[in-house]
Amino acid sequence: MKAVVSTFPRSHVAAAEAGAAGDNYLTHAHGIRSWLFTIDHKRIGVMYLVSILAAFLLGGIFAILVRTELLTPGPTIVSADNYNRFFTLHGAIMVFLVIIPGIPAALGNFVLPIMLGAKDLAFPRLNLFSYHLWVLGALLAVLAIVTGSVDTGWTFYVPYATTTGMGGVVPVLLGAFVLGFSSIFTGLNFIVTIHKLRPPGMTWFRLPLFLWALYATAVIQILATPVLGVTVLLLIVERVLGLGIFQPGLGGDPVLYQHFFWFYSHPAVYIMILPAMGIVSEIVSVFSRKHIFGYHFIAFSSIAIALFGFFVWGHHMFVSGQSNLVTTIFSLLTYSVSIPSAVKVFNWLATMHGGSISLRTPMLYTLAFIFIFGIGGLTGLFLGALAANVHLHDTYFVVAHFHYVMMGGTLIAMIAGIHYWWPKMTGRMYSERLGQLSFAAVFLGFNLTFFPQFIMGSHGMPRRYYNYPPQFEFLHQLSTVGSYLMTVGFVLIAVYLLHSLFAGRRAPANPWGGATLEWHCASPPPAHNFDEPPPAGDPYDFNDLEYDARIGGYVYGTRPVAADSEPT
Amino acid sequence: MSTSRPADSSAGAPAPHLQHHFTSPAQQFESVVLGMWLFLATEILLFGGLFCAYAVYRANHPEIFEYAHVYLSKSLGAVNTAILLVSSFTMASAVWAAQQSRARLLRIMLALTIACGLGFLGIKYVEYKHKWHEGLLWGKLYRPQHEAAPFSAHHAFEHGQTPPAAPTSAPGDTDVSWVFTPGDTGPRGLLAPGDTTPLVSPEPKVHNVQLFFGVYFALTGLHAVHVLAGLVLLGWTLWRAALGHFSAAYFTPVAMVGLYWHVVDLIWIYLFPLLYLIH
Amino acid sequence: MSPSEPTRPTAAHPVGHHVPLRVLAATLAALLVLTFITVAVTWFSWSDFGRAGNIWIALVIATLKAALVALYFMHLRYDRPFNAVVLISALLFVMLFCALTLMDARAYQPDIQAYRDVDPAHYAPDLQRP
Amino acid sequence: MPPAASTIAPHTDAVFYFIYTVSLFFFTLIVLLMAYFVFRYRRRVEGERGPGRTTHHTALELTWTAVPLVLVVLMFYSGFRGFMNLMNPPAGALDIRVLGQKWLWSFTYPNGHVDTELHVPVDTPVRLTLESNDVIHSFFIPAFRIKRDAVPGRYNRIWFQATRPGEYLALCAEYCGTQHSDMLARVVVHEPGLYEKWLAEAADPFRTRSLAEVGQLLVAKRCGGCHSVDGSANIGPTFKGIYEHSVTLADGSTVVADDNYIRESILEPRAKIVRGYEPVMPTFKGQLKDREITAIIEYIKALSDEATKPRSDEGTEQ
Ligand code: HEA
Ligand code: HEA
Ligand code: HEC
Ligand code: CUA
Ligand SMILES: [Cu+2]
Repeated sequence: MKAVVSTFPRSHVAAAEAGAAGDNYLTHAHGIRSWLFTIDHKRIGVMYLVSILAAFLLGGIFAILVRTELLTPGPTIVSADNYNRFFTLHGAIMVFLVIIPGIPAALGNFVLPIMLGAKDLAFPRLNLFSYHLWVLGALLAVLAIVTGSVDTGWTFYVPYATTTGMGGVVPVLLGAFVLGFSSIFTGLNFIVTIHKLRPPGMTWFRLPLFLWALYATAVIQILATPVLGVTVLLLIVERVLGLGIFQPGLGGDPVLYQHFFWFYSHPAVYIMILPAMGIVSEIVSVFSRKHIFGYHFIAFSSIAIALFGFFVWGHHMFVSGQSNLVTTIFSLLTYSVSIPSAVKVFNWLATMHGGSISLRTPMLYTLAFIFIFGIGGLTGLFLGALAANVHLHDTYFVVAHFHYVMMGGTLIAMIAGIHYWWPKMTGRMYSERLGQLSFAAVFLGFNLTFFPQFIMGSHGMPRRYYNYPPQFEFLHQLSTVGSYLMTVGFVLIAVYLLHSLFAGRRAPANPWGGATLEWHCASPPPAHNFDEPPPAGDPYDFNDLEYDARIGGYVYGTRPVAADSEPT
Repeated sequence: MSTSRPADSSAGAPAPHLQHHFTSPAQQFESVVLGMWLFLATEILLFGGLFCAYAVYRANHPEIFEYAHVYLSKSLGAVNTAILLVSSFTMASAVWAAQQSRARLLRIMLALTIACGLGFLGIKYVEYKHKWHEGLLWGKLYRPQHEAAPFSAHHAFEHGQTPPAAPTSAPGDTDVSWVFTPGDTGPRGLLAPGDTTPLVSPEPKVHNVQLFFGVYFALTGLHAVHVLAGLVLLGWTLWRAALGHFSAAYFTPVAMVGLYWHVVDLIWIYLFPLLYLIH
Repeated sequence: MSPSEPTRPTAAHPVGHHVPLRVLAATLAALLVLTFITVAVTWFSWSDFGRAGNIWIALVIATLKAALVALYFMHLRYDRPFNAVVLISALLFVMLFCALTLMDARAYQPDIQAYRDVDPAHYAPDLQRP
Repeated sequence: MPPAASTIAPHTDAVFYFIYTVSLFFFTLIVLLMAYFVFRYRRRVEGERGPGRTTHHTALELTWTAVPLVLVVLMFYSGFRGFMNLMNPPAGALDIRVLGQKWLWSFTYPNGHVDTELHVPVDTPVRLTLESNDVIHSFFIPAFRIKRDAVPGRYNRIWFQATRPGEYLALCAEYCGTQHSDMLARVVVHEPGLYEKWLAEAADPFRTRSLAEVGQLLVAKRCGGCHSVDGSANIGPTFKGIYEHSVTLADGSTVVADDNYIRESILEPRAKIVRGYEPVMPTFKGQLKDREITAIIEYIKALSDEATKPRSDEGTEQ
């Protein structure tokens, strides 16, 4: 990448600093209606964040119930039917309400236009609408819990889902449909914004990598989510009217349903992980104070993951009666995704090489991401190998795999992102010490929860089991204890973040020394972000940034760029 | 030419419909068009799922489709196709009229489009009603009346039989033996050792005809819902046109509703031969 | 198709492309003719190209018609090429989905057929009814 | 990995450990590098800069694209080899049909005998043909490293060859409802010669036992998951004391539980639903022979007799 010396005018920064004390997007308007019907992307992002964290709490409660039930084989606290309800709701809430919208809709909404130098997303009203759809989807999920709940697993396999007596199936499916459209509209908005609202000077290769990741994510959202829409519609019609396309009793084909489901749900896992990788790319570079290594490789690997992700859905169906030919093709293609993922991991490491690494909370979570996603991704390789998959499919090995990538990957990256942009969003600094403490609890608790599950799974402990052979009791208990430790960590995060809102130190415009455009406007940003589009430079060029101890943040210095510090 | 707005908004003054985060009307319009195309892409993928179900059943059970499609009326389908094509034309003309600030023509064209849409749904209603009476419905509700006569007797005559005899299908005749040693098929476990005669159903008859109607109703039903949504949008556009909102300076809603309507037409262009014209 | 002269965006007409009525009418005529042909070929037996042949011919004609609608009615011909990329990638992904699923469903069909052959009425609800 | 007891298992384990080794290598490499960089390049003063300046290195980047590529192709191939083996049974394998239904496995042997335990001879290829009566189940024997779904409306197949006599566990690995986790089956691998003996005996239990005794065996195997014999209610009503007693049905009417009613309950469970219970009982039509049904009725009758005159040995076993 060609080095671009930042041409950022000092006056602009000064204006941004001044803005901190004055009007910002939080104080711009008052009253509950000014939030619920706002079309400001920042407020919508904040509302998403609050709602998604609430959903995370709900999903987490179900997880804790699941884990507690598994303390002993046989009944512990609830009946088998309730256990089945709990893991279904846990999975469905975590996937559809938390992890898919998590980073794009909450953090992406907040920072995308600012990073781009735009005033808002292309369609602010559509953005609000997709938030309202999210709320409607969440309400439908709650309705499902009220009307008898669901016990199908988050995969809704036919014919179980068309025959189970539980009354919550249709509401939950409607919820998934609505949430799908919420996700589609977010993606659509992002693509149009990145295409059409880039200010002059913001070329494609000056886009921060987080935006490349969001762009790739949006492509998947557009191309895969509609298939989920039609799948759940068909499933509703199957259940209510007996359509007969999927139900064997009516001449249909249940394996066809699985194709439908996974054509969306596999690409969906890359909807989850790509934005997380984007966040990691930002944080690794900023907290190493070093230009990201291999910008182009990282940018294109996002696109590659998004595209390859469409070719592998059948790896969830290796033992389901999928034909040998197609099974083989899918196994081979599955591995194609791991190459761009590997590229990213190595590039992050190379970025750290020769940097100046600061272990602030966001960076700690980012390092944890690389550690945990490494394990999660590498265990994906076991699952992709046909013979191994036959043994490991639908065991706790899979459960551990996807928690390592979804919870340890995406969610940890989201927590990193929350900490990274928290000063920008709220204008406050949180307690660094408590941040590091809770990190320790989450990281240790996480590994204690899910690592034993790899062992159990490889020894043949199937998933979705209420009752289990006694030989697994010890490992299950370890896992449960780990989940309690992790809960302590999350509660601690919630406590100190909330505390910082009231008592935190005021945040400078640029506490970490980031060079992307959001650090150029005040913390919190003014209502319209920028009066005029800021000139865009290399988003990873930190040469001009100097630490100013008086404000506890970074400012653009006057130090001339030394000739020897020019990037190659 | 009775527009309430000046047809010409000079480039310098801020255009009345320009939102604050866009820099020019062209940028705004192009964004909206791109957004619409992305949305249309999702619509195509939404139907894509159903086309996949269609392809799977048609490929594996061509006999069901050949047997059952005669119960659809080819002529009604053809008329409906023509109606939709004409409506697409009137819609495109409506966009042109708006671009030319020809308000009266715009209203006429929108009204014609709506009329066509209603006509389409009317004919669909006739077809659905016939199926309902004959019990030719999907999966659970498939209860064919014995008298169920093919809608187009013409077709049956052509083939010289009523109803067409079902050809015994050879499903799964794809040969992948070059990759795999084919496993033997059938429930051999219950047969006496050495007995490899495949068990064949006694009378060759077309089974699972309800699958065709399941696919038919899913596809045309989802399409009809889209027509309905299009009509609501068209009504809204016509109303705004009557209020004189559109002119050469601002016609985005007309153009966007137009794009949507064309996609509805485009999908029908595939549905018609795939469902009605099997032969 | 007669060469069309779409007007480019100007100051007076800042946005969009104006496709003249003449072009639109010609497009309609072509579409109707193509529809007539698709229906007409089903009247004659010489136009029967077998199961696979017929469906491909139907698809080709339909695609031709769809292209006309997209290019002229939907202005794609004059529009930014990226919009065409969007449309085409949507179609490609539908094809991807159909192709792999179809390939699979074809290959495992014998397992379903074998099952049905044992007891044809079991999973054929139309045979179970009186 | 659990103890390996089939010819496939060593292959599967080899694939597993191959990927394990590669993964461990890369994981250790990544973590060590990460730890080293964090230590070596840690920031001592806020605002300080590190020594590194490189922003890319194409040759290096291509290397770490290509090396994993080669490795993953090897992984694919090793997995593929094992799978092809698993999907293509050798000629002359012993054929056993496996039926999954909520929440019970049943196995049909070549001579027509139906059992809820899988018995196989050691060192003999066995081909399983899987089917299901209701929802999708998945037949999983961890010790043999095999798993295959039983999908309603079609057949699926898998085969194995057991290498060590002994007892193993088969599980249901595809979620199928309330008792998914209890849908287990005993797998017995017999020493050479003993399998035939077992089969002959199991196929004709009537030769050595009384009717009620056979009934007791059958109830324990087939009905015990839902019906108790000690008077406690389960998923279905208890069998104790119902014989010739009147039963209230869901529609409020009553019937007497005589031979015909019990027979009908077994063959057409949906015909009459007992009040207070869900209509979840599967039909046993085609799975129980007439004589077996008679045996079950005989046993239920015996249970009722016990209920009236006190006896010391209650009929619960296992
Ligand atoms: C965020 C979500 C996420 C992500 C990113 C992934 C990533 C991957 N997943 Fe995972 N997966 C899930 C979520 C995810 N998965 C979920 C939710 C399920 C279960 C659903 C259910 O049934 O309920 C699942 C299930 C699942 C299965 C099916 C298991 C089964 O049920 O039988 C398979 C099989 O192939 C698989 C494979 C992979 C692979 C190969 C990757 C790859 O993309 C991983 C690539 C990453 C790396 C390879 C690591 C980084 C690279 C290095 C450290 C360098 C060294 C690399 C090499 C030498 C190659 N996954
Ligand atoms: C993103 C997705 C996600 C996340 C984050 C989690 C998180 C957790 N999951 Fe879950 N899980 C799934 C997705 C996820 N899971 C899916 C898809 C399934 C499959 C379901 C199926 O089979 O159908 C599954 C299944 C599953 C199982 C298997 C059940 C079975 O097969 O029988 C288990 C068992 O241990 C489990 C445990 C946990 C635990 C202990 C956590 C813990 O990490 C949770 C800890 C979180 C909390 C305790 C909440 C605390 C929150 C707050 C205090 C507020 C937060 C505020 C701030 C941070 C500011 N999960
Ligand atoms: C999946 C669980 C399940 C299994 C397995 C099962 N049943 Fe049942 N059975 C039920 C339920 C639930 C009812 C009550 C509802 C009904 O009448 O169908 C019932 C009812 C009955 C009745 C009527 C009882 C009464 O009190 O009137 C009889 C007799 C019976 N079952 C016999 C059997 C026999 C014999 C078997 C085994 C060969 C068996 N059942 C296996 C669930 C089961
Ligand atoms: Cu049967 Cu799970
Ligand atoms: Cu996947």
